[in-house]
Amino acid sequence: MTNKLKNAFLKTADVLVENKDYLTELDSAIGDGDHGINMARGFTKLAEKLSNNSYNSNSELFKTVAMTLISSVGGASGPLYGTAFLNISKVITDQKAELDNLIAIGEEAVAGVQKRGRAEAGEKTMLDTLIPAVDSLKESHQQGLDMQTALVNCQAAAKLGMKNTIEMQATKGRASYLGERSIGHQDPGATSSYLIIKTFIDQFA
Amino acid sequence: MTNKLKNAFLKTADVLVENKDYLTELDSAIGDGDHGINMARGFTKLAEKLSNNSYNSNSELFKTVAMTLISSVGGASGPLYGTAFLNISKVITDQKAELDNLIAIGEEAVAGVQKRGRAEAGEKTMLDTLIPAVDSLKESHQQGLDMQTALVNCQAAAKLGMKNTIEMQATKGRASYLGERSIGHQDPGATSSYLIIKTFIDQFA
Amino acid sequence: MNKKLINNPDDVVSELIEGLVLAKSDKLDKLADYNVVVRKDAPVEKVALVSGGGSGHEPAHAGYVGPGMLDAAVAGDVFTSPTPDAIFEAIKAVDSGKGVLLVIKNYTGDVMNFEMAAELAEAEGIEVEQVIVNDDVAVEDSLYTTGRRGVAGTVFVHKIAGAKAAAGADLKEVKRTAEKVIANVRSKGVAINPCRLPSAKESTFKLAEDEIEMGIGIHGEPGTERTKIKSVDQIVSELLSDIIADLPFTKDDKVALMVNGMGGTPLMELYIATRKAINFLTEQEIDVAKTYTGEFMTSLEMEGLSLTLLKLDNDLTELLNAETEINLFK
Amino acid sequence: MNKKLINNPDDVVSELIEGLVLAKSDKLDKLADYNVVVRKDAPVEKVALVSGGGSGHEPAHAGYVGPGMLDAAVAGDVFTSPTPDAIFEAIKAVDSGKGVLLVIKNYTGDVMNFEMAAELAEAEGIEVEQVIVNDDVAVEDSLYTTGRRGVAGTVFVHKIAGAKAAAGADLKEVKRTAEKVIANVRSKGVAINPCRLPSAKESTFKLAEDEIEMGIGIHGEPGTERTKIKSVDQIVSELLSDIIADLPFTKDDKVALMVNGMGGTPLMELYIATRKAINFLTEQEIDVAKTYTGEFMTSLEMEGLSLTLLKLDNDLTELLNAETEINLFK
Ligand SMILES: Nc1ncnc2c1ncn2[C@@H]1O[C@H](COP(=O)(O)OP(=O)(O)O)[C@@H](O)[C@H]1O
Ligand SMILES: Nc1ncnc2c1ncn2[C@@H]1O[C@H](COP(=O)(O)OP(=O)(O)O)[C@@H](O)[C@H]1O
Ligand SMILES: [Mg+2]
Ligand SMILES: [Mg+2]
Ligand SMILES: [Mg+2]
Ligand SMILES: [Mg+2]
Repeated sequence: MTNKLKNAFLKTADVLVENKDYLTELDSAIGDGDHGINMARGFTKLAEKLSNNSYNSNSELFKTVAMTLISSVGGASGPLYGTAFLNISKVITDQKAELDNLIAIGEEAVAGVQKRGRAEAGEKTMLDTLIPAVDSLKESHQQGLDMQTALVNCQAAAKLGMKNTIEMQATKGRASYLGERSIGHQDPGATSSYLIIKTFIDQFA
Repeated sequence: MTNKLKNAFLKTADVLVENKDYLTELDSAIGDGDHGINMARGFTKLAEKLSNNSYNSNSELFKTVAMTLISSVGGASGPLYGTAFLNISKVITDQKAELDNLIAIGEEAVAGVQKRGRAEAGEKTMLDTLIPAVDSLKESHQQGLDMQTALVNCQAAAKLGMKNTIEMQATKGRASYLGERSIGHQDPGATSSYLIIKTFIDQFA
Repeated sequence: MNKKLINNPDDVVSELIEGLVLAKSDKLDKLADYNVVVRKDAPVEKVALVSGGGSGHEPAHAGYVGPGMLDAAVAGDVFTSPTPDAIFEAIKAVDSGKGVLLVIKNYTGDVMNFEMAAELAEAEGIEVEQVIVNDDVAVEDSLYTTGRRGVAGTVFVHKIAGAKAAAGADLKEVKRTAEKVIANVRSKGVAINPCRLPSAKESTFKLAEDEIEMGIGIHGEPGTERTKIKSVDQIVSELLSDIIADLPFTKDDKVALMVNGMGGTPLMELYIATRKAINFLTEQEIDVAKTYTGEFMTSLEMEGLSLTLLKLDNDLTELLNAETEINLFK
Repeated sequence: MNKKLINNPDDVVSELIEGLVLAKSDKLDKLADYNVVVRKDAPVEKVALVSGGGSGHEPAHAGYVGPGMLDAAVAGDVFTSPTPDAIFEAIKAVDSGKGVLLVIKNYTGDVMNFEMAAELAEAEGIEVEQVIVNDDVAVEDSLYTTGRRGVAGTVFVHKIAGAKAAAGADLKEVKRTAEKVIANVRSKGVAINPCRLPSAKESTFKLAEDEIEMGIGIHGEPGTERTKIKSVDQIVSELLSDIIADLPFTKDDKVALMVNGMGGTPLMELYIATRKAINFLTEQEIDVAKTYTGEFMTSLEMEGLSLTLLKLDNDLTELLNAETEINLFK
């Protein structure tokens, strides 16, 4: 399992590098134009690190991911993703994932981002992808859906969350300096969060 | 006569201002792109000065022209034209101009430029307009031509001199920094000299 | 894609830091493996000042490391906050036991990364305080948002808090002094031509041949208003009006003025802007006690300028004029 | 037509001079009716140094007026030598009876205008000497031509001859010192983007998106070679090779290095160039005793840089390090 997760991170690195220009373009419109560069730099570092090492537990893997991203992404997204993965490393086990512990993991990730960034849903940030994704898992769980369907629904919810940032006015992060003029643009961090979620789910669903 | 000469200077000012961009363009190719600006600035100052004053003698007029150009043109062309006109002020009288005293005036002008700039014919400077112009007057005088014909010939000689600078390699002034690459471009100072001579002759011929 | 005098875009930060340290090898050191510049004689027996942020703002911040100003500067990637590990190394390198003040520009990324570094340092028993500079009046101030950006006014914090620390004040006093500067400093900028990140293909924004943007940030962040180009006198008057109204600065106030070039602006234009700024302030009967004209907080090769006013009292004046070895900001 | 932060193009010189003097009104004066900046305490009882030239090279030359460097600077129109009357006024304002040294960059216009001013001054009984700086190795040297251009090396002449004059040397000695600097200083520059005169519609030259020009002058004069853009390390190596070969500078020489921005070049790039320059010289076993990185002799908003080497002996080293109030060149 740890190995499968490691491969999912490697795949995510590829996806983020492929989307470097796209994320940078989104960030140019309402930020400082470096989000793609930051994510590509951090995940390239991460891929290097993971390729050269093996990990005995999921927790160890996620801790490495967290520390590597923290010390190489920089900007706002570095500490946020870093703290999210660090929080995950504290709760993830090596048992086969069930919907309920997937939800716990998602909640920890969101809690990490919120602790660090002090933002709420609706402020046009990565949280607007992450929170709907976790909410979707919870709903699937309540409705007793199977894992496969839950993941598909989760991916769709993340995508919708990302798209919804277009109409939001940013009140956190660099885009908030724009006030109303931030409306009409998709948030770069919400987009990278969607790409990460999508890639992981594609690997497992 | 002094008044007619004054008007010729006013007319020259118009011509140089009209040719500001052209002279600047020539200077951009082999110099620093300011010759038109320098000449326009100086002659605009001169026109102001002349318009507001009257002069009792040609000598007084030329002295004013010299001092005004010296203190407002700047660059290489300022001291050169200034010294030329200053030299003229020392020899010009108020008698009706004959070919022989026109030649004396031209020789003084050339001597002034040469004293200041230490250049010879063929170095791709204003001298390559001025020297052929004076030589032409001398030739006309030797051949016993009338004033009118002499002036027409002089204008043509000045123009040819100017054109001949295209094929010359500059060894004086800013264009000399280009070495061989100065070949193929018409010298800006030779061009302003032609414009001055042409305008004066047009007024009197 | 505008030309740059660089090598590999990925190496610009490490190479610029190397160049800076090589040029002053008798005064500065670079920490191995980190883009961190420290005083060669660190740690000095006094409260230490650490600042930093994304690169691309040269001479900020590494150019301000030296006696009388910073003890260390941490350089992130271009326009990207440095990471906590690098900041933590800087803190460890300069702490003499008297504590460390972090001077942070108010960007979410900077605040979070410095905060994480502070947590790491505190866990090792180092006393750390932080101040957050937010001088850009182009951004609306609100409790519910990220607040204002930190821009060129940061350099006044370096200078004045640096002087306070050099004078032997303790960490709380140095922090209080820094906060006093922050409370009294305001800036606003304009761009006439954009900048391009070394690793990006296009400039971060575009301006038409006759367009300028008022209220621009120092990372190519969009400003508040796009207009046709105007005379610099008009631009300076508008920027100063907004700055003055904000604090507000009033008649008989004594101020320090900074006319800051954004990286691509020739000094000729900065001097012309300085002329209008001083004349404008003098007309308002605001006393310009000291003027800084030059490049202090740039934005790569962006063309434009920012104006900063710092309201001075006797205390701040004395600290501003205190001795420093940083020729850039004497 | 690139944008500029100016008012009327005709006023740029008078306004920049005004701005500069307003910003340092305790130290500088402007002569009424002339774009001449003089030390406020002029004439000082010592040999006076006067320099100047066309404008557009800021901070040169007015930025170097002050104790330890120049006594007066005369600013001509943009890229145009000042006129003899203005230079003459400057000479009169600073002469204390001990004579005046004119520091002239080798351009026909400058040489002629300064020469006419010297004639006027001598006619009034003022002792005047002149030195002509010609440090640009991009131009071939020949007795039969105008010779080489004076570029950024001129600032070393201001500093060192200024220190000599401040130390009380007489006019002949100050002149000899200036000539020693001129004999030992060499420069070469590169442009990656051109500049435009404020009153012109087009830039003085054009470079394609991937083109640079080596050996460029400081007035947009064409250089020696147009090539595709290269890495800055490559560019710095080529410039230094030409400079070193010229004097020549050799193993174990001690030098001062100047990395000079042309006006539009961001400091980031100058620091990166500094790194390579120092490494290159160190490889050649040339000892870089002092490094100056910044904008010292610009060319409006031109993007590019020049490198200058000055070969030092003990005498020149001491004068270079002598006290000056000019923070720009400490
Ligand atoms: N306080 C915050 N909480 C959650 N996400 C945030 C916060 N601030 C910024 N972000 C996210 O970070 C993204 C920007 O990341 P990035 O461009 O890498 O950093 P920076 O803004 O420092 O340049 C934004 O698009 C947004 O999604
Ligand atoms: N030594 C010289 N003798 C005669 N004419 C000269 C000399 N040097 C330069 N010139 C003339 O001056 C012209 C350039 O004038 P201008 O552009 O106004 O001055 P600058 O070269 O200082 O910018 C040249 O085209 C040339 O004709
Ligand atoms: Mg960003
Ligand atoms: Mg010219
Ligand atoms: Mg950023
Ligand atoms: Mg000129």
